[in-house]
Amino acid sequence: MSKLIVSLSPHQFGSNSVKKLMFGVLIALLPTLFVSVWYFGLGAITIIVTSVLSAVFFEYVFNRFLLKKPSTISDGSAALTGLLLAFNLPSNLPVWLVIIGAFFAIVVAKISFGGIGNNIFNPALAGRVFLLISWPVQMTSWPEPSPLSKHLLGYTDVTTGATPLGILSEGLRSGESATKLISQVPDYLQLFMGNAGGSIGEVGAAAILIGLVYMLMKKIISWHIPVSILGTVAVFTGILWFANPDKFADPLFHLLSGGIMLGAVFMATDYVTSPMSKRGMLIYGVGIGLLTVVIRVWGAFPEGVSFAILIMNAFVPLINMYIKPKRFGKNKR
Amino acid sequence: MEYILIIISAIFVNNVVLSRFLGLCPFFGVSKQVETAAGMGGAVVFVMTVATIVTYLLQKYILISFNIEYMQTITFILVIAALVQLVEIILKKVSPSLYQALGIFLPLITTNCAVLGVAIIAVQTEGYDLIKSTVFAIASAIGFALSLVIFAGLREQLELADVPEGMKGVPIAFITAGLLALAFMGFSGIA
Amino acid sequence: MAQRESTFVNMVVVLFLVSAIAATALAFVYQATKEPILKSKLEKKKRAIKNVVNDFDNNPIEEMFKIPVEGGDSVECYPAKKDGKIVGYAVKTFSKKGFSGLITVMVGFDPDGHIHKTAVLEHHETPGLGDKMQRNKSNFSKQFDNMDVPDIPDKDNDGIIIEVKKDNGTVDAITAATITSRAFCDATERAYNAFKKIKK
Amino acid sequence: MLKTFPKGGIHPPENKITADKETVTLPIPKQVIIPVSQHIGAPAKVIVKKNDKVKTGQMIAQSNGFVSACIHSSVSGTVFKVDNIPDAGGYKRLAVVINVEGDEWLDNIDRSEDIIKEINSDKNEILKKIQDAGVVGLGGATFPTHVKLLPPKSMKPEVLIINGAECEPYLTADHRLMLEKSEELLIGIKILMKALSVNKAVIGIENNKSDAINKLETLSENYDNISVAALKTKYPQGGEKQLIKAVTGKEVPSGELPVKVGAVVQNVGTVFAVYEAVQKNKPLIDRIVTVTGKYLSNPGNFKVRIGTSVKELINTAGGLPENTGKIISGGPMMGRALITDNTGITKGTSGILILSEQESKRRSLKPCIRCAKCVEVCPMGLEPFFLMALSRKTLFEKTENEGIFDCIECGSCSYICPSDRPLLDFIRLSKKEVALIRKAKRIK
Amino acid sequence: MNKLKIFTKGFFSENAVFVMLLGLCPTLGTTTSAINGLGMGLATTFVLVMSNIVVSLVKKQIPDKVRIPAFIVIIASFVTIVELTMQAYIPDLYDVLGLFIPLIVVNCLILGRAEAFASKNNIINSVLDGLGMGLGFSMALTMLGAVREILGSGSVFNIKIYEGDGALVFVLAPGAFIVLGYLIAFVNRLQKRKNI
Amino acid sequence: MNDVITATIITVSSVGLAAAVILYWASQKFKVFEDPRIDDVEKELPAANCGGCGLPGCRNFAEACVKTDNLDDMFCPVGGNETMAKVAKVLGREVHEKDKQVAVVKCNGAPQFRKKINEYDGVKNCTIVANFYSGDTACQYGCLGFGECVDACNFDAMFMDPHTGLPVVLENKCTACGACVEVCPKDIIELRPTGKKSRRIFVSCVNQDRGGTAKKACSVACTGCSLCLKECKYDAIKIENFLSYIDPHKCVLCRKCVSVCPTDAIWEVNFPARKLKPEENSVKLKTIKRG
Repeated sequence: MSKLIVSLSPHQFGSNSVKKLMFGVLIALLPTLFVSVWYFGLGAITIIVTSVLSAVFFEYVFNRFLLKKPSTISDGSAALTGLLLAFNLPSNLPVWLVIIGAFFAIVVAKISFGGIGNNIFNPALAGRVFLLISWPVQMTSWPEPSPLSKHLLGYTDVTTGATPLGILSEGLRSGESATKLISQVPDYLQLFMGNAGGSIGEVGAAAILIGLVYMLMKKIISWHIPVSILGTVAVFTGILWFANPDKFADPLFHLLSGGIMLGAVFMATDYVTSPMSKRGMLIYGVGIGLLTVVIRVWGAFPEGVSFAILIMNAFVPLINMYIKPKRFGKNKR
Repeated sequence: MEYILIIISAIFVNNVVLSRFLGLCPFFGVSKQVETAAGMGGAVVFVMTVATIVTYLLQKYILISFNIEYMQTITFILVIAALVQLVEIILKKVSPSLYQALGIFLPLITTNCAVLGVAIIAVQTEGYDLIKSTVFAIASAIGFALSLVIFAGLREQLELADVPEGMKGVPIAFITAGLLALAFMGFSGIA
Repeated sequence: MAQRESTFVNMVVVLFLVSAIAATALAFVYQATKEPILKSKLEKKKRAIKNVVNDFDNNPIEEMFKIPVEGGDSVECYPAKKDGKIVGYAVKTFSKKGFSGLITVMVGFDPDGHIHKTAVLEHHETPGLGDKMQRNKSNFSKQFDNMDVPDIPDKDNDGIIIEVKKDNGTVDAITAATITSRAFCDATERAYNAFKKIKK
Repeated sequence: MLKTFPKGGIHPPENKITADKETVTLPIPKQVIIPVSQHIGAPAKVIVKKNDKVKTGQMIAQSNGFVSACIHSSVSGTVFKVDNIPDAGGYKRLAVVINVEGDEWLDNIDRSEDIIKEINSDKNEILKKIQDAGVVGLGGATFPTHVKLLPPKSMKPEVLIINGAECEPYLTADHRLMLEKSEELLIGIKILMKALSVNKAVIGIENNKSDAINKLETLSENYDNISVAALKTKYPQGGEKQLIKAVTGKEVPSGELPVKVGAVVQNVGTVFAVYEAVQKNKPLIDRIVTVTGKYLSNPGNFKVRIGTSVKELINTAGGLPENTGKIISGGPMMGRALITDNTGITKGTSGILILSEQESKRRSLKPCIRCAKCVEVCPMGLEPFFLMALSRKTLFEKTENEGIFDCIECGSCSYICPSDRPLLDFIRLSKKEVALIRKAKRIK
Repeated sequence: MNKLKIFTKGFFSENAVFVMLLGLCPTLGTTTSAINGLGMGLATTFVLVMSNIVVSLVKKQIPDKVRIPAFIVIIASFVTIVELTMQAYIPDLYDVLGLFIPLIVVNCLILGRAEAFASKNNIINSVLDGLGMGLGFSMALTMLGAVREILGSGSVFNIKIYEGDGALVFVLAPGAFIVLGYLIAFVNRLQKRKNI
Repeated sequence: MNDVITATIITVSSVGLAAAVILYWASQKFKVFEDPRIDDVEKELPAANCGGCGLPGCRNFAEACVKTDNLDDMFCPVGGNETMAKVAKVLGREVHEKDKQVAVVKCNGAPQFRKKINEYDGVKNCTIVANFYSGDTACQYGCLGFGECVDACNFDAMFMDPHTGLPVVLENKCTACGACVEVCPKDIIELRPTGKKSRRIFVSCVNQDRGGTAKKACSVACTGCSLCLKECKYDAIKIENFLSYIDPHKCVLCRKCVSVCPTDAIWEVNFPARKLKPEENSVKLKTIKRG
């Protein structure tokens, strides 16, 4: 027998690991990946591959050579950030913009704060919003979706159209009625399946919901954040719609179009940038829902999920500070 | 409705700190702890409101009637400086604990460009009337306090994070502020 | 010399003196710069006019007149003359259809109804998108140079001539900023309608 | 519906490999080392000296103060020395070393196997007997039992809860005791009820020990006011506060004694010791210890005299395996790693667990990803990640408000952490530092 | 402290922007391009030097309780002078810098120097201090402006460097914060090197 | 003078006047007394806020200095006598000169002298480890080697020697603030007077075990053999619990004890090198160099 090992209790550990969690999310993203490749073809593939590779590359280079820390790429978090960033981009974005976006996401929003676990804002969304503000033209021209066979080889030269939310927002501004505008966009079944213009990964509510179910089953995330976000959006837009269906779109349209599904299920639930307590998660979710609707309905941008999540990210420390889990043996004041 | 627009615009869309670049010194100086930040925010709300009302009256009834608007800067700042010092003296007596907490930053409210900036914007750039100016001042100050408190929360969390050596302290605070401003750009176009 | 004590008299006297001296000094500076400031302000306005019409030698600002337009508003019109002869009109027009807030545009007309040039005076459009209507940021506004408005057919017969292609007009909209492009057209149209009134 | 505490908890693999092994009595060793501090509180005062002859059950150290317990010789023989001997942690502490000669017991101890049902002693006698027998909490906390039976006057106990949860993986000592000494346990409970003047007792048992539940449920029908509560298998079900919450639904307020909500908790081992002390006059000189581990050739439950060396016990269980990494006194979640096997079994040793080298090595720490799993599993509603972060940045004062003293050190947070962070280590550090700060403040 | 050091410290060891974090509002607000940054910097320098002179002249005459109001009046006078002069002779720059010209008054840098240096030192030192600090400030502003201009609109001092659009964010508020953050980190790094 | 100038002067002056009057009134009405000397004292302090004086910060120390009647108990270890003299001058009081002190590490148990008997696997923090067990060697008194003292030092005056695994104090940087002494859970670090010409002699061990046990645990431990006690003619050495202690105030630095110590547990610092026989172990050489 060699020297005995001593350490403080506990002496037994669970089989959880960061790697497992991250790859769990990656698996949950597979249906969405499939839908996006189906509708956006080569463009989607190009963007996704570029984004994931450059995210992993930046993570590796900056961690190793600038921070002199052990590389963390094996835990899959950089790949996940890259994939999520790609899902938030239009499929005809020039490659160099994708690389810049990945750089901003990984280096500015993540590594500058100390790498995984220390960042305050969701890196993928920070990258996306950075691109959106910096190159609004490229970021707001959306290719028309069509089944895979049609434009397998199309990338930047595909025909572009508008997102359902874009059509709505623009139309409302020029004084048209919401009901009429909604009739111009693909019907709800099409939206649900993903046959609509938009970012690579945000179309196809069905695929995202499959991912959600998978993550809930694997206990990777809890229901609190997605449900509170989607619920708030439904209720808030429902009230507006009820008040004036001519000026506001119905809740189902809001839920199925734009990035709300992707945001609620995959972006807002990012561990690092969401609150720690269940009650905090609910507040966070409600906040995201409210802000999303406010920006969509009254703001300049047709879509507000990214901004809403980033803004609520900033509130997370305050939520954590004041919304604590209920302590055992402590009465509620 | 107009007031609501002014309020939303001042708090979110044209947030004094994140969009207009006013009041940055206290924004970075007094944002290490949420509680102090909240105290500072409260002080600014008070000072900014009173300062805007006083300078509005000054502009309307003295400067304009004597046709000497060019003296705006000097009279405004004089009034604000006196006002802040007054608050300081009173606070020292009435609430020593708050005085301690705000420390040297109370005199710095004088040099908080947000106070002067908001006063000038209210009476000159936007040309609001008295009530609108007051609403605008309160909303702007709330916007300031809000961003200050959020930022303090972020910095308290960053204290516990493993920020790389070179980025520690001020640099990361700036980057956080930048990302916060990026997020707040989502509000653009609301008002 | 020791620091003065903070007695009542000292405080009041010093602050009073400082203020008084500062005020006096400033008053003189103000006197001295008053004229140049007025002049430079005038120059600026003139320059804006100069940008959109042919060369002139009068002072259009003094000859400015207002033309009522639909909706109870009015636009300012600056006649530009050379040797007493009208060489063009600069119309300061606006549109409320912009993305965020009012857009003010100066539109210059040649006497025959051609648009000479346009210049954006004020706007709050989204940077990178809407602000491309500015001359130095994209070619959008150059479409309007020498535009022969009377000759443009009203394709959809809605009474509006200057329209983006999406609305059956002739103007190429700024990429991803149709609303701003529409607003710009709206402002130009308003100016043209006002101009038509002068011609009558 | 099985009873349990509502928030937190984990499900570590149970690994109860010795659950079916009947208790075996270990032969008397050649030498025993009996430390005088085997309990929480003041060390006992030694009353024997070198070369004194002692008999089994004879008191060798007297309780010294209110919170303290007597120590008895577990063997008969000669006192070899009274000296500072390294304890399980390597620090030298006073202990009595006795060389064994024969097995001569004190006369008044009833060594028969007969079960005595009649309780003849009155309340004060019971307490006296328990105190004299040196009974302490055998669940691991080793708090002197007689002190626990004398709650502050302002609080009235209403219910006695018997802790048979044994939520630690591997350990089966309590399980075996409940099966093999069921009748004695119930009598012991009656004694304790009399001592506390309560008329309700509940035995809480995790439902992975259904045989024990069944047996005790059947037997308890013969006893008034004693019932059995089946509990959900969830760690740390056996934590005092968690058990009270599960059984009575009441939460012990932070920083208060359990009796504040009218509950007194005793471990089944303690109850059996109380039975022996009161009915048989037998002091606490032996206990059941589970010796277990995946690589041990003959794991089992052993009845061991206090002071027997761990080495001897392991040898009986098949000897130390080649790949041993850790010897743990207690269970894998809250037990203590020993620095040597050359140390004695004490009153608080509920098990000896041998882990292989591979099982013992901790995985290297990775950054916290704020997944909040630790918050989810903390049975006390704390935020372990936050406590660790504060502790790491030496902001100890702040941890006090975050409830650092509520931590029961169950280790659930460290267990669950996907980033393998030593959360509990840092919480312990902070606890220690905060205690120092508090002390310094009191001095000022 | 020798005169050279008083002058040079404003550039590096006590640079207002990078080290002392003073005068951040104009630093971020006016540096959308290098030329704007330079203009603002020079305007500030003028006010700083002039007010330093006056403050060091009258420092003894001013009772403590009204020190700050008095200093501010002095500073404000010079700011108004700058404001009026700019309006008269360089109206274009005045329009760009806009609100930030009157706000020079509340630039912590100026009051800070008046309080911390000029009120304790003689005129020559105060001038040197003001000049050094002001030029250091201008340097920082120009640098920041240049970086933002390059990244944001692809040019520097209005000279095009690369074709196409820059990252617009750098012309806007968020970019200002981010660029300054990295610049400070960079300066910190340089200083650390020097110390070792 | 025209109207504008008159108006300007009148307006601004009256605003100034009003401000002055109001401020004066307020400052009288809401006066708070605070001893101005606190500020003066604070200015003299080093502003390190190290807490070495036992108070939470320099401001508090200044307050305490102003309040107390006797400055003898007040000492700023960072600024030293010089600072205290200045403080005394500000307050118009006398101050008692204190010996300058330096921290010394009283453990010599490098790995080659004491064998590891087990392996610790956990958070590398002395306090946690000491609270949990005695350490990974048989010496329960010795340095744990996780460097909490180094972390506690505000002045970069300590580092861990990678060869010995023991902390080393840099004499010229040490301010004797006592932070390391406080933080060491094994009480190994002591503040001792720097001594004449910075020369000092001390027992570099805290092992209180009986000779045999101590020697077994660590070959350079003090065994309490009392050879030094017998050698010392100045009554400077005491032995308690099998551990020798040299009283720095009585020691005359004759170095006799150093040479008689059989385990080399006594260190001499900053003495000129003496001619050492080659076979004598190298530790002593190192100690002389290290200081």
